[in-house]
Parts: sequence; C-alpha cells; structure tokens
Amino acid sequence: MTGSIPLQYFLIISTLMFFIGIYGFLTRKNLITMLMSIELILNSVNINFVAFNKYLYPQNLQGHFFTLIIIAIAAAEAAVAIAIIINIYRNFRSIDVDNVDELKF
Amino acid sequence: MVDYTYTLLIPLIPFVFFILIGITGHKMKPIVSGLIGTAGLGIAAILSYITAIRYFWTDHLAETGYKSIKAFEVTWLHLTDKLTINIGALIDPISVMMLIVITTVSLMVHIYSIGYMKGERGYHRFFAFLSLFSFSMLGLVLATNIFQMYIFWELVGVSSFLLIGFYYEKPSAVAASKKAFIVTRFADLGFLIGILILSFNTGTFDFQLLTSPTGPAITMPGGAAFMGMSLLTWSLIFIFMGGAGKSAMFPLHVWLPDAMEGPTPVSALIHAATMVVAGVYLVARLFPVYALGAPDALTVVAWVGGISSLFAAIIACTQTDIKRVLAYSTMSQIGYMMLALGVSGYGGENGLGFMASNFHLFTHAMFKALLFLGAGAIIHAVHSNDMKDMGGLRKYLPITHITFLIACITIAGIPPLAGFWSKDEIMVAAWHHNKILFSIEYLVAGLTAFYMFRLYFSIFWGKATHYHHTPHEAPYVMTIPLMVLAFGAVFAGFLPFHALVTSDGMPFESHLDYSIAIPSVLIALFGIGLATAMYLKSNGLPDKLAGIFGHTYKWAFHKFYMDEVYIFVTKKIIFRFISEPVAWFDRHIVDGFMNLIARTVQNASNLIKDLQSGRLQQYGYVFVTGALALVLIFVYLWN
Amino acid sequence: MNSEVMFYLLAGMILVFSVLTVTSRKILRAAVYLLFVLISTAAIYFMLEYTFLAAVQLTVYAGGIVVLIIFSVLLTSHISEKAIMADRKQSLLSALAVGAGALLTLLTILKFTFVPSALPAQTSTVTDVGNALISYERDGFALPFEVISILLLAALIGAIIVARKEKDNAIIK
Amino acid sequence: MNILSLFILIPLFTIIAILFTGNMKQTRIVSAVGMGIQLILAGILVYLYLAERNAGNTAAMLFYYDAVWFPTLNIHYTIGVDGISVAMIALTSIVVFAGIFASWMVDYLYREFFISLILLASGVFGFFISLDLFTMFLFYEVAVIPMYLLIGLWGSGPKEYSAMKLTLMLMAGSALLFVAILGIYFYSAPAGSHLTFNLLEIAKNHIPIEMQRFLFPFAFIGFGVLGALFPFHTWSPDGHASAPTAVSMLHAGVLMKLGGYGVFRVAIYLMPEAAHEQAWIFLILTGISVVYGAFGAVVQKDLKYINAYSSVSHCGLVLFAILMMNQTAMNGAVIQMISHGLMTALFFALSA
Repeated sequence: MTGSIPLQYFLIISTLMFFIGIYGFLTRKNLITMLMSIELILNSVNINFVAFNKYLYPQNLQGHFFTLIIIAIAAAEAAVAIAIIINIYRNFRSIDVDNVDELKF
Repeated sequence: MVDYTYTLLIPLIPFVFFILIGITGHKMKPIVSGLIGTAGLGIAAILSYITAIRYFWTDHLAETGYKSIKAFEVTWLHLTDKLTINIGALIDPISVMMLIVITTVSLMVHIYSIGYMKGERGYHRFFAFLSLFSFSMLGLVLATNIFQMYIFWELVGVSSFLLIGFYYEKPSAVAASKKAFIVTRFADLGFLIGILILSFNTGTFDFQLLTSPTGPAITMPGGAAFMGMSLLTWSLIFIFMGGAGKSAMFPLHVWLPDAMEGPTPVSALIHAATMVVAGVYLVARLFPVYALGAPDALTVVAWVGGISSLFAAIIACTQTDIKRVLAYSTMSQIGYMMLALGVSGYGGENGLGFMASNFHLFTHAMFKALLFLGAGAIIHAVHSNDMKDMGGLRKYLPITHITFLIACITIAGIPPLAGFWSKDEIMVAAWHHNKILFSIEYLVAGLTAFYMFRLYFSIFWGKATHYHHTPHEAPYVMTIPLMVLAFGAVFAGFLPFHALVTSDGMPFESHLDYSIAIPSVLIALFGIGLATAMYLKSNGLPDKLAGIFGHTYKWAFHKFYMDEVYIFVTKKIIFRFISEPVAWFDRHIVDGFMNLIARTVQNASNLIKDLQSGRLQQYGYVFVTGALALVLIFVYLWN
Repeated sequence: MNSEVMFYLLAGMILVFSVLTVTSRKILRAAVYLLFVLISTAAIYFMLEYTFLAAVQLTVYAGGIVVLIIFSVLLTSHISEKAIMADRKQSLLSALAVGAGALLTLLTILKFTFVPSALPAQTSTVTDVGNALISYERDGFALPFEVISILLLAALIGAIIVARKEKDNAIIK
Repeated sequence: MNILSLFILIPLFTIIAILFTGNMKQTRIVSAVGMGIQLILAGILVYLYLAERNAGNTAAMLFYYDAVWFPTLNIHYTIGVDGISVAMIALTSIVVFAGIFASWMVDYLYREFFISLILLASGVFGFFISLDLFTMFLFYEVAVIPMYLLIGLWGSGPKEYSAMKLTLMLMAGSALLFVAILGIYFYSAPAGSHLTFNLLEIAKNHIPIEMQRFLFPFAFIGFGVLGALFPFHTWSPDGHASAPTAVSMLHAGVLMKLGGYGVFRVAIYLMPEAAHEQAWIFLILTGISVVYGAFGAVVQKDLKYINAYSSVSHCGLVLFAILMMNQTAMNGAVIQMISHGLMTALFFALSA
C-alpha cells in the first residue's frame, strides 16, 4: 500500500511533529496542553518505529510491538499525569506551570 | 651499705593521709580529720628523726665523710634506652636536714592548726591540703634526680596554690593564689629550660652523677656558648631562676607578700620554713656543679641573694601588716642563705658558706615558723592583721609574747640564740669572699633588728588599743607548738653543723671570729635600740623619720612599685602588643579567611542556583538545546 | 498514486493539526486538534498495513487518552478560558531552538541513505500479534507484555492514590 | 574472637541496647554500663599487651587479625595494636566513660544523644586499631560525622555555625586525606603486583620518593586539620565553645589526638623520606601553632575558648614532637597526647 513513498517522508513528518511537540512543551503554560505536547512527541516516535519496522525489517515485528508498548505507557503516563495535575490544581488553584515551581533548590 | 629504704614512707604516709582525708574527710568530724593528719605527720617526723640519728651518729658514716645514699630507686618512665626518669629517695646530709626541718615545722603547724582552724568551713580540706603539701615537699627533698625534683617542685606549687587560695570566696585570696602560681610557674619555666640544657648535654638527670666532681656535668666542656658564658653556666642560671621564683628572690618575689592571704599556719609552713627555702635547697643540691663547674653562676646567686635581702629589709621597715613584715623578713633571710651559698667555695673550710647557708636555713625555719605562728595567735586574738590595731598585748597574751620575743631576738642575731650562730657564719663567709656583699649584710643585720623590734614593740607595747572584746591567750594546742619552736630557736644554734652538713661531706672545724661577730651584734643592738626609742612608747619620731627619708620611704612603702612594673609589663606590653593582636588576628584574619571562603562559595552558589529555578520549561529548554549541542558536536563537528 | 495522495493528505493533516494543537489558545480546541493528529497517525498505520496497531491507536490513544484529557480540561478550567501563551521572548527562543533542531535532524535524515529490505513482510494479523505477545521464544514478547501489564497496574493504583481527595492533609501540605 | 574487635562491637551492642531503652534513666545506665565494660576491656588490653611485650613478643603489631571485606579493591579489615594505639585506646575509654557521666543530665533527645556519642567513640576506637588505610579512613569519618549532630543539636551559642564550620573544615581535611590515601594505594606495591591498603606492607614496599613528595603534604595537612594545625585550627575554638560538655571532652581529649596519631601512622610512617625533606615547613607551622595558641589563649574571656586555644597550642606541640622523628620525641608526643587528653577533658568537664 505504501507504493513509492520513500522512508524519508515518514521520518520528515515524524521529525517535524516531534519538534512541534517540543515547541509546545516549551511554550505552553497550561499543564494539560504540555501533556498534549508530550503526546505529540510520543506519537512522532511511534511513527518512526513503525516506519522503520516496515521498511527496514519487515520480516519481524519489533517496531510494531515497541509502538504497542509505547501506547500503553502513554496511556499510563496520561492517567498518572492527569491525576497529578488535578492534585496540583487542588493545591494551587491553578495549573499554570509557572506557579508550580516548588522544584527549585 | 646501710638500709634506708623505709625513708620512702616519710613522703608516702602524708600522701596516703591526703587521699584518706580528701576522700572521706567530709564524712568525719572535723577534729578527727585534723587529728589523723597530725598523726600522719607525727609518724613521718619520728621516721625522719630516726633517719637523722642513724645517718649522722649511729651508722658511723662520718669517718669517710657523709656520702649520699640512694635509699630506693625505680624507673618510672622508660622513655628510651638512654633517657629514663626515675623516682626514688636520696639520703645525704642536706636531705636529712631538710627532712627534720619539714617534718618538725609541719607537725607543729598541724598541731597548731587543730586549734587555729577550729570552726572554719573546709576544715578537713585544709588538713588534706597540708598533707598533700608535706608529701610534695618531702618528695622534693628526697628526689634522686633533677626531674623527680621538678615534678615535686610543681606539686609543691600546686599545693601552695591550693592553700593560699584556701579562702576561695575572698577575691583577694584567689588573686593571691593565682599570682603565686603564675609567678612561680614562670620561674619554673627557667628551671625546666635549665634542666633540659643540663641533661641534654650530660645525658643524665641523676644528682649523684651530676654532682660528682668527676661527673659529666662538671667535666662538661666549658667555653663561651652564649654571651660569654658556658652552656653549664647558662643552664645553672636558668635552674637558679626556678629556685629564685620559689624562694621569692628579687625580682620574682612579688607573689610572697600577697601569699599572706592564706591562713596563717600555711604562711608559717610554706612561706617561712619549707617551700620558700626550696630554692636554697635546689642550689645546695647542685652546689658542687655550681662551685666547680660554673663559678659565674654562683656569683649571680650571691648578688641576687644580697640584693634581695637588702631590698626586702628596707620594705619590711615600712609595712604595717604584720604578716607582710614577716614575709619580707623571710625574703630577706632567704637572701642571706642564697648569698651564703653564692660566696661559698667547695670542700672543707672553703665550704663554710654552704654550711652556713644550711645552718641558717635550719635555724630560720625554727624562728620564722615561730614568728608566723605567734602572729597567727595574735591575729586569732585581735582579728586583724594590721599593727595599727594592736598594742599593749603583752598583758593579754603572755605565752605568745615571750615566744615572740625569743624569736625576735633570735632573728636579730643576739647571742647565744640560734640566729646569731648561723648568721655569724654567713658573715664570715661573705667577708672572705666579697667585701661589698659583706657590708650589705651588715646593713641588713641592723635593719632586721630594727624592723623586728618595731614589729614587736608595736604589737606588745605602746598604748593598748580599744579592743572589741578582751584578747585572750590561744588554747594550749596552739601555744605548745610555739613553745616547742621557741625551744628550737634558742638551742638550734648549738648543733655542730660544720661537722654534719658540709659541701663535700667532710666535717671541718669552725671558730667564732670575734672581729666579725662583735660588730654585727653591736649593729643589731643599735637597731633594737632605735626601734625601742621609736616604738616603745608612741611618739612623733617615726613620722619625723619617715619625713626625712621622704621619697625613699614612699617608695619602700609601696614596695618599690614592683607590682606595678609587673602589671605594666604583662598587661600593657605583652597582653596589648602580643596577645591581643594575636587574638584579633585569629578572629579576623585566620577565621575571617575561612569565613571568606565560606561566603565566596555561598555567593557562587547563589549565582548559579537560578539554574535550579523549578521552572519546568526552563529545564526543558536547557535540555533541548543541550541535546542539540551534543548532537551537533558528536555528529558533525567531532570528525 | 492513490496512496501517495493519501499520504500527502495525511501528512498535511498531521502537521497542520500538530501546529494548531500547540498554538491554539483554547484548550478544548487544542485537545480536539490532538485527536485529529492521532486519527491521522492511525491512518498512517493502516497505510503501513499494521491494522491491529491502528486499531489500538484509535481506541487507546484517540479514544482513551484524548477523552481523559478533555475531562481534565473540563475539570480544571472553563471552556471559554483562553490559555495564556508564553511571552514573546520565550516563544522566539523556543522556536529558534526547535527550528535548529528540526533542521539538524532533517539534514541528518536526508543525508543518510536507507536501504529498504527486500525480505517478505511478516504479517501482523491479530492472531500473529496475540501469538507473539504470549510467546517466549525468539520474536516472542511475553516478558515486555508482563512488564507493561505491571506498569499499567502500578499506574492505575498510582493515579487513584494521587487523585484521591485527602481526608487529612497531613501528608501533602 | 580477637580482643580488638570487641572495641568496635561493644559500642555497637550498646547502641542497639539503647534503642530498646524506655526512659532516660535506662538510657544512661545502659550507656554507662557499656562504656564501663569498654573501660575494663581497655584495662585488660593494656595488661595483655604488657604481658605479651614482657614475654618477649617483639612483633610490630600485636593481636593482629586480618580479613578481606572488599576483595575487588583489596580492602581488608586489618587490626592490630602497638604501644601507641594501646595508650590511645586506654585514654579514649577513660574519656568516653567520663563523658557519659558528664552528659548525665542531657534530657533533650537523650537516646539519640547517647547513640551519637557512642557511635563517635566506636569510630575513634576503630581508627586506633585499624591497620588498613581504607578501614582507618572509614572509621575516621564515622567519628567525624556524629560530631556535627552532637554540636548542632545539643550545643549552645552559635551552634549551627560552629557545627557547620567544624564539619566543613574536617571534611575538607578528609578530602585531602582521601587524595593521599588513594595516592598511597596506587603506589603501595611495585608495578604489576597486587595493590594494598595494609599499612605494614606499604611501609615495606617503599613509595617512590617523587610520589612521597607529592602525597606527604596531603596526608599531613589532612590529619593536621584535626590536630589543629595552624592555620587550619579555627574550627577548634568555636567548635569547642559550642559543643556540649561531653563532646568537648571527647573532641579535645580524643578526637584531636586522631590528628597526631594519623600523622604519625600514615604520613610519617609511610613516607619517611618526604617527611625528612619537608619537615621544616611543618615544623614552622606547628611552631607557630604552639606559640600562637598560647598567646591567643591569654586574652580570651570565655573559659572554653581559653581551653580551646591551649589545645591548639598543645596539639601543636604533639605534632611538633612527631615531626622530630626520633624515639624520645615520639615518647614525649604520646605522653603529651595522654596528658593533654586527660587534662583537657577534665577542664572541659569542669568548665561546663
């Protein structure tokens, strides 16, 4: 089905998506949107895995399963992160990342 | 050789009693602790007498000259094969004589104190300290080596400190004990340096080896080592510095008058008869080394003794505190002893000064202890130390009066009492050696008679002051020691010292030299006469005389401002110009430098702590750029 | 030809919606854009013939996570609330760093020549996936499967504990 | 069972026993009993040691015992004593025993206090019996760390400042020391053979002189900080003044001796040639310590400061004597350490 699309195209998309995610992570102030940026990053990685699997090692399914596992981890991460965010919201009445700087010294 | 091992018990018994009274004393009745302490000293005294009798008479040692006998010796510290420190007991004429002096006076003081200290707080503490002091002093005189002597020397200093500061609630007593300790300790520094120089060069601490005329000390190479004097001379001068400190020689005497803050029996024991003569004993102990090895050092001893005796005698004429008068008199008399040692030669007739010095030490112990104890009885009756508060006491205190008079006559040097004989020998020795010193001593003899009788008349004659309650004679427990000592003061002069205590152990004959004895007696009588004229009845003469001498009188009254000089040197010079800068340097430079380092680190970390801002996105930014930089470096720039 | 058009379309959607996700000022809208990105990704998986994976992507990612996110958005902020964006300096710096990074990565990717494998592809039917997940032989993934299940369990418990309303606030001040 | 190991085990058992005590009284009694046993043990050790020596045993170290505990780096638990260590152990047990009584009235966090105190003591004992450089260093740190807690928690005055200063300076010393120990380790044996931390073996295989020149200052200053070597003594006055009585006693009485002992055992014993070459530098420093400490003490107003400065002076004397590197001076240093330990401890006990 992939026809004549070269591997690089997938990689370019995933790279761009990855950096867009990073940009979002660096600029969004809202913790939930930061979380969404992280999802973008994870997703771009998934695309990479799948594309490599398909093009370079079609005889087995390593990339496929890695992606599967990453999705599972992403789900777990999202659940925990949202729990934490809600907790933070309860304590700080805000989920603005700049207000949550208890991490310093 | 005759066995003298039991002499070890003489110091040990007081020590055991010290521990016994010190630990269990507060549980027993006060009087019991006093009796126990006295009993201990009694045993020690009996043993000392036995030793003396055996050594001088029954063991027939005289034929070959009195040799020193090591009664006992063990190695205490085995530092290296060459360097060991021993502890033992050495028996020779002077140590036996000192045993007699110390145990006799100490026993008398113990008996006396039973009465004198009655009702004082810390009664048992007093007796414990007395025992400790007796132990230290006996250990000092029995020392077989100079290091043991040094150890006991310091112990004596400590027990003296404790006794002077016995009334530790009185600030003046505390100050006095501190002063005594610091001044003598400072002098002991010289002693220690002297010991180190001497033993380093001779390789031994042992007295027998050191004093042997063929020993390593005397045969030590001479020659100028420093400022034109040999090493041996320097070491002996340093050792003498220790002796001068303990014996209150000029200019290290400043502690002695203040030390009178202690209880009077303590003054009698420590500051009249025993500890203060330790310096004389020290020089006498090392006398062969001084005489044969370093006559220059001996000259120093003679002059220090002479100056001290004159200096103290002048001050004594102006003081009004009776104990202080006695203290300066002690200093003056010890000056005599030092001078006698200083003018002495070694061996036979030449050693007259040595013999005279020890003789005077012996007699002086008797009459000076008597004077102090008598003063104690007076203070006990009048509750004051000042002559101005006394007068006409002869009616109230008959026994004290008689014994005090005997002591005054003795110290003034009127024959046939003890003081005359010993002082006369000193005069003779000085005459043969140095005429200037001799004339100083003549002057001092007159002054001595004058100030002693000034004291005597002021206390016992003159108009009776109004007393708060009628003074009464002390109890027998206090007067009996007075009588015993008075007996000693009268008859001690007849002891054949020239046959017993001589510089080389060989007895010699000594004769009374009338051409010297008669003028000295006359001078003494003149002094007494002057005192009688001035003080028998109160008249204006003393004030007039004081007016004539003017500044001299004022200076003498203020003890020639020696204390002020010391205070100036220590506080104004050493403290201000060395210690305070050092302390400041330590707090501000050394410590400040450490604090500076700490502050620098702190500031640096304050600067970089913003990196740890807690802002997630900043971390992320740094992370991303860092990762990019690493990729750039390792993928593109590395090759 | 068909597939290429399809790919460009998907790629365009992914990029556009990604950018919108990170720039949209309305959080709920951003979440919806994210959903579109995730669905497009699933479509790419379909294109690559990993159908099971695509299904998982749709159910777990698009279905589960995005719903979770939307819920949390609703819990913590108003719908109409506009997200505060970073200040100009931060945005610019981030864009710079991100742009440089993207450039660097793209350069690297384009410089490298990948050699596509000619081997026959392993099928990835549900059966295959199921077998591989419980197989512990070569090409079996029993261990990662177990590990991930424990992780999920832990995350489950963790999420409950963290999000629980504290009765006593002694621990978390 | 080697008698020396008991010196570490008894404090540890005491600490465990303290954990089970219910009230202050029990804690005190357990500590006193534990350290009392330690004192008796020290007496037995002195007796056994003298008996062995009198019986003609001339081995360098008696009661030698050796066990590997970290084979990868050849770190051993090597213990043994000579006369100096025996003297130090006796001193330590006396001071610690007295220290327990001096802190009889501590009531704030009393259990923790006694545990820290005894832990400190066990570190000191371990230090004195160790013959393995690494183990020795380990015990050294065990002794230094409770010090921070003891001063920081139970001290008086500016205690946090003093505790921090003391700990930081001693830790800085330890850092230097660690460099020296590692350096010694890497040159402990001829190239190709097995490296060792064992003091006796290192002394047999000479460390190359160039390395000695480099390492000796590290070792000397590292221990010198603890021995109040000028100008690294400034932790001492503040530390002593702020510390609780028992800790001042232990610190001035015993811990400062660790410096002198360490200088002798490590710096001088292992690197004699460099010591001879560089002695003059440190003789000057220790000489300054002696005079400087004495003058500094004269004008202090606080009793504890006076004693702290005098300790600087006395410990300077100890280091000075050790640097003389002859038998007599060494004997003097040991006697000085003991006398200073006893008298300073007494002084601190009294001035509290």
